[in-house]
Amino acid sequence: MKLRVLIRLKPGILDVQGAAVQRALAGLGFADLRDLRVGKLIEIDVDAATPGAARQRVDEMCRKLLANTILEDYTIEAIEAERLAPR
Amino acid sequence: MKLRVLIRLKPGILDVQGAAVQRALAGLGFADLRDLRVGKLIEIDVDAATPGAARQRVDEMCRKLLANTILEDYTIEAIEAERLAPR
Amino acid sequence: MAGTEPKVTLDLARGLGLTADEYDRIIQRLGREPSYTELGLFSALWSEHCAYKHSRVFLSRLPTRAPHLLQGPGENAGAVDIGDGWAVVFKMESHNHPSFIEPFQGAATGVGGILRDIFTMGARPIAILDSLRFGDPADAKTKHLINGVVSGISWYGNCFGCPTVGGEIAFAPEYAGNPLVNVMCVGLVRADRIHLARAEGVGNPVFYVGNKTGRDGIHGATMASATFDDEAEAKRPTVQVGDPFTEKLLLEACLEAMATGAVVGIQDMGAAGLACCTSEMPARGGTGMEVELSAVPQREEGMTPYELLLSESQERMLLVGAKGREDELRRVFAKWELDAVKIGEVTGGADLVVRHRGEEVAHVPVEALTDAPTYEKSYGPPAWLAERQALEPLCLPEPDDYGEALVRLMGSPTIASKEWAYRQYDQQVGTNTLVLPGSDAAVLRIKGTRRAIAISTDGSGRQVFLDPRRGAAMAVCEAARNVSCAGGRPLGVTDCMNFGSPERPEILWQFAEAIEGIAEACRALEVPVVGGNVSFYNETVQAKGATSPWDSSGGTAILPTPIIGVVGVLEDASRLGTQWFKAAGQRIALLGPDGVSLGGSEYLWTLHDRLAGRLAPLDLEVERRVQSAVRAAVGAGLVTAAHDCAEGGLAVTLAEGAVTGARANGGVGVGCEVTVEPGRRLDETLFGEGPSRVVVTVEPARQREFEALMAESAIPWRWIGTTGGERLIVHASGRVVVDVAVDRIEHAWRSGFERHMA
Amino acid sequence: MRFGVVVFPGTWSDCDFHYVISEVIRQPVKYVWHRDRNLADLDCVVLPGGFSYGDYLRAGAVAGKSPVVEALREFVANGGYVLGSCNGFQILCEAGLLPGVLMRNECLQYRCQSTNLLVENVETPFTRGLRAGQVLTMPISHGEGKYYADAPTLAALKARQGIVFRYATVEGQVVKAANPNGSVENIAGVVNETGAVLGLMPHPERAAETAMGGTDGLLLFQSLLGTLVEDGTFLKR
Ligand SMILES: Nc1ncnc2c1ncn2[C@@H]1O[C@H](COP(=O)(O)OP(=O)(O)O)[C@@H](O)[C@H]1O
Ligand SMILES: [Mg+2]
Repeated sequence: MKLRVLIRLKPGILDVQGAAVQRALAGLGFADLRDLRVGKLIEIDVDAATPGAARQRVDEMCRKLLANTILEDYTIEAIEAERLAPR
Repeated sequence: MKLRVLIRLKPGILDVQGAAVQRALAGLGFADLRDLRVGKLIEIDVDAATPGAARQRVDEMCRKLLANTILEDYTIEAIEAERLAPR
Repeated sequence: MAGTEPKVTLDLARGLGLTADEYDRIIQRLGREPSYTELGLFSALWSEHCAYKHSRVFLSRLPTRAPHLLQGPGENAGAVDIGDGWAVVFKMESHNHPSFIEPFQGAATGVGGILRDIFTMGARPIAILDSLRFGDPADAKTKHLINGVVSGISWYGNCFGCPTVGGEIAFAPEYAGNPLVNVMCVGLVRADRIHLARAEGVGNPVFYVGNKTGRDGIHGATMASATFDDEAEAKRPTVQVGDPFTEKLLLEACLEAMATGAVVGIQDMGAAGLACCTSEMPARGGTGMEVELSAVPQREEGMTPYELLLSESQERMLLVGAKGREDELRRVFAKWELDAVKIGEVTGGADLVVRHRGEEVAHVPVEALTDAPTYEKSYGPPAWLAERQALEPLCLPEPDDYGEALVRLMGSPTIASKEWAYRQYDQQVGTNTLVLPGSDAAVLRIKGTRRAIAISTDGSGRQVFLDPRRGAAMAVCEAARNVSCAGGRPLGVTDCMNFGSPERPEILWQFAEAIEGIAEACRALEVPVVGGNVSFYNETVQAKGATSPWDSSGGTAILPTPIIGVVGVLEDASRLGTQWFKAAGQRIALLGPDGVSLGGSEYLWTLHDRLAGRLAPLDLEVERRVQSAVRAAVGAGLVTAAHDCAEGGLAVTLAEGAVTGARANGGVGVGCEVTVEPGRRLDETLFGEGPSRVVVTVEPARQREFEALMAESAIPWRWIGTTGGERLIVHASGRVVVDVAVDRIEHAWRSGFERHMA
Repeated sequence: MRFGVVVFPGTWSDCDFHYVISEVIRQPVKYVWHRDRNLADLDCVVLPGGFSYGDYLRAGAVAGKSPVVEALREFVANGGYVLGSCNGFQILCEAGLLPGVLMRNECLQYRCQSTNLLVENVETPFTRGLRAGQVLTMPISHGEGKYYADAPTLAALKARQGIVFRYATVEGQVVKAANPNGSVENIAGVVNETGAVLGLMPHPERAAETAMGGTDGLLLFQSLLGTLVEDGTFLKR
């Protein structure tokens, strides 16, 4: 079962990376850029009987390790058609 | 117009960080984890007349700066309902 | 705006950490009830963290005068003259609480904060040292903390571009729930170009420079003044995130702005942010200040005056410029792509007036804010101390095998190599580092002169626990001795006082005694204290019902831990001392007295699991003479190595001499063979710890000269053996008591800490 | 020989290079601001170490698009030399002036340590004074120094002798244990097709004085000067 975790900084936490990238893009002439934030993408393939069970496991992984919940929020999405890129 | 860029290492490139995270999760008892890869998530708000135009601008940003195509592949997705988290 | 603000009441004041008396005092000073914003100002500025309420009376005891002192306590950092027109600015600070909550960002922003303290003085930071204390590294949670803290320091220091050249890491269970992250920074500045944090010159513009303000760390200062408890989670402010890149720009921009001569005064926005700067700067300058908060660059929408004043967003400075030169300043900051916005003016009054969109939200005499109440609570020694001291270590069994005991000690995480940490730190950027981490003190050259500086940090919580006064004095002596072993003449001390809650009499007693010990040692060694930091409330409140073995109040304080940083100068950078044996066939001497003790020693902890006993005697006059003898010997090029005897006693000192040079010597250690004096039990002789002792090695050809110098120095000393071979061999009373391969010792030492982190 | 040391926001080895060039090898040198495009009065441009733009996106990515780096193409076409060390190497790769890319160290940690470099190509202006097979000692200090190039690029690089330095043991053995960051085939430094652009992760400027622990880094400068000094003082060893 393939899922995808999107990890973002909590609202209010300074996005050091995003601010720098935004400045850089503006410098490259992207005047139409309004906002940019950088987060993490984690793609996971987990053994589970049902989509619900898979999601629950991944949620556990997020709480235990993947997300730093002091700084970050996360959302979990199913990856349907797409395949995980082979290593 | 809000879009999201997902940046992943190309297939065939060793994802050292992903492997380390996978090991750590295995150590925490996640025996059901089959595969895990780490990538980047960039959420962008861009001024554009049409969704197509927005996507094209973001694609340009990716080629010019956001992704290094020697290493990375990227996909661009529209963010519909969701709002960009305020900085 | 005002409509949404909470009503000011005593309860609200209490919730912000003020006492009923303090609240009354505020009303008295103002002659009215404070507004919500004003209450916020008072709560931050009168917090322990900003106001040193419980410590101020004690700190005044520290000696702060010396002919070479350029700036003592009271500014962002202290400064001493090192000759040739140069000064060094230095200071140490703690970031213990934030590092426990978020180890990576907590430690990173700790580095950021101390760097700003240095460059606001006009000095370019040239060295960072980190002094860390954790619980058992074998514990998973602790390992996570160590990893986070070390990588946070590494990230911030490396990205900013200041080398981390030294520090220490020690472990004890008492730090498990409250690790210590103390960071020292040293900067270099022309002696006549030091900038101060003063708002002077009525009508001068006040600029805000650096990163935008968000809701980060509001009430960080009050948090640092609270004990960790179950509610810590709930009270957690938005965590501050470090931005070393912006800090680097801020450094370059500030130094460039200062070089124009248009900067009148400057202070970094640290704890309590804008509130602190806008009251302390005019207070120092004898002026007032008016600011308009809506001009402050903001990262978030709808920030209230209260939030804008108390935000602890990082990488920001408040700068008072010279009137008429605003554009010059703006140009410099624009070049470095930084916000520089005029938010107010220096005024002739003595009040801080804060407006928000034109409306006055605070109007307070600056002196009322900076003149917080001080307390002189009663204190006394804890009841359990006598019992701890009474244990006689010599009633414990001797080791069967002294060689094995030595190997175990060398592998104890506290003594073992910390290369795992410092190889993650850039140690050389700036190309000044003559002695890298791995010797008693780091040495950095001063380009353009023949001089160098030596820097070391030290502090033994165990020793201070057993005898706060002597233990703290010993910490000063050890840090200074490390500097002397490198050939440096100590010029100044900075201290970071990490203790439990000062509201408990026994903790306050530890603190008061430790201050007294530091003061005595500094006077004897003739080094002033140029500044420092007090971190109280380093405690973990345990689950209800559980009490620690030595405290009836239900809380566990850390070991009382003053960390001492010493900076010294070498007149000739080419004459410096390092701790490792250089070659075979050199004579080994032990300088200093015989007085050692197993009380509070690493040996007693590692082999017997005890923290007990009494410390060795400390004779400050002997300490002073030993240090000056070592400096003379290093300065004359008479010794090829000089190594301070610290944790683990004489045996560990020799073993370190044998193995720590492997990196510099091209991969091989140098063994030794020594004979120790009978007279004490062997474990005490080999592993007992005591002050004022140094091991040196001397080329046989220089032996006579060395002996003459020692005779002149009037210190106790003797030859104890010779370097060489691939083993470490100790004779006592006619038999061999230790005979271990250097390889084995080295392996234990290299892996003792690192194996836990793998 | 006239040197220029480029300063990006976040650069920190600029002063160290400046010091070595002016005080140790005693050549004229000036700082070049990242927005400058005019390099006409220079013979060699140095891209120093540091964290340009914080390296917050990818190391060297933003700096790789800067005006000064754009100007390097013409500068090189006109016969100029470029030395990129550490962040400078990352920038040259990101800008496409050198092949490949530098990824996060395999140990996932920053590394500051001494390394030994096997010299493989002595036909570049920077290594002309060296012997093939010589081993140099220079420190590294980086978090993203793992060199990567795909198989065709790597083959092409090898075919044209583009690999200049590899991490090795003191004896010159190219083995995994001597590789501090996981670089493919232990690659520590590469040159472009003409040999005029050298990128390496180690810091030659930190190995240019005995007091700093060694002078092997100086050899690169001495080689370079040798190619231009006309009075014959430069001799191949
Ligand atoms: N956290 C650290 N950061 C940098 N250097 C460190 C750190 N911990 C230890 N070191 C270095 O390792 C060496 C040995 O440390 P330590 O055993 O504490 O020495 P000492 O007892 O002489 O103070 C010193 O050079 C010290 O600077
Ligand atoms: Mg020491």
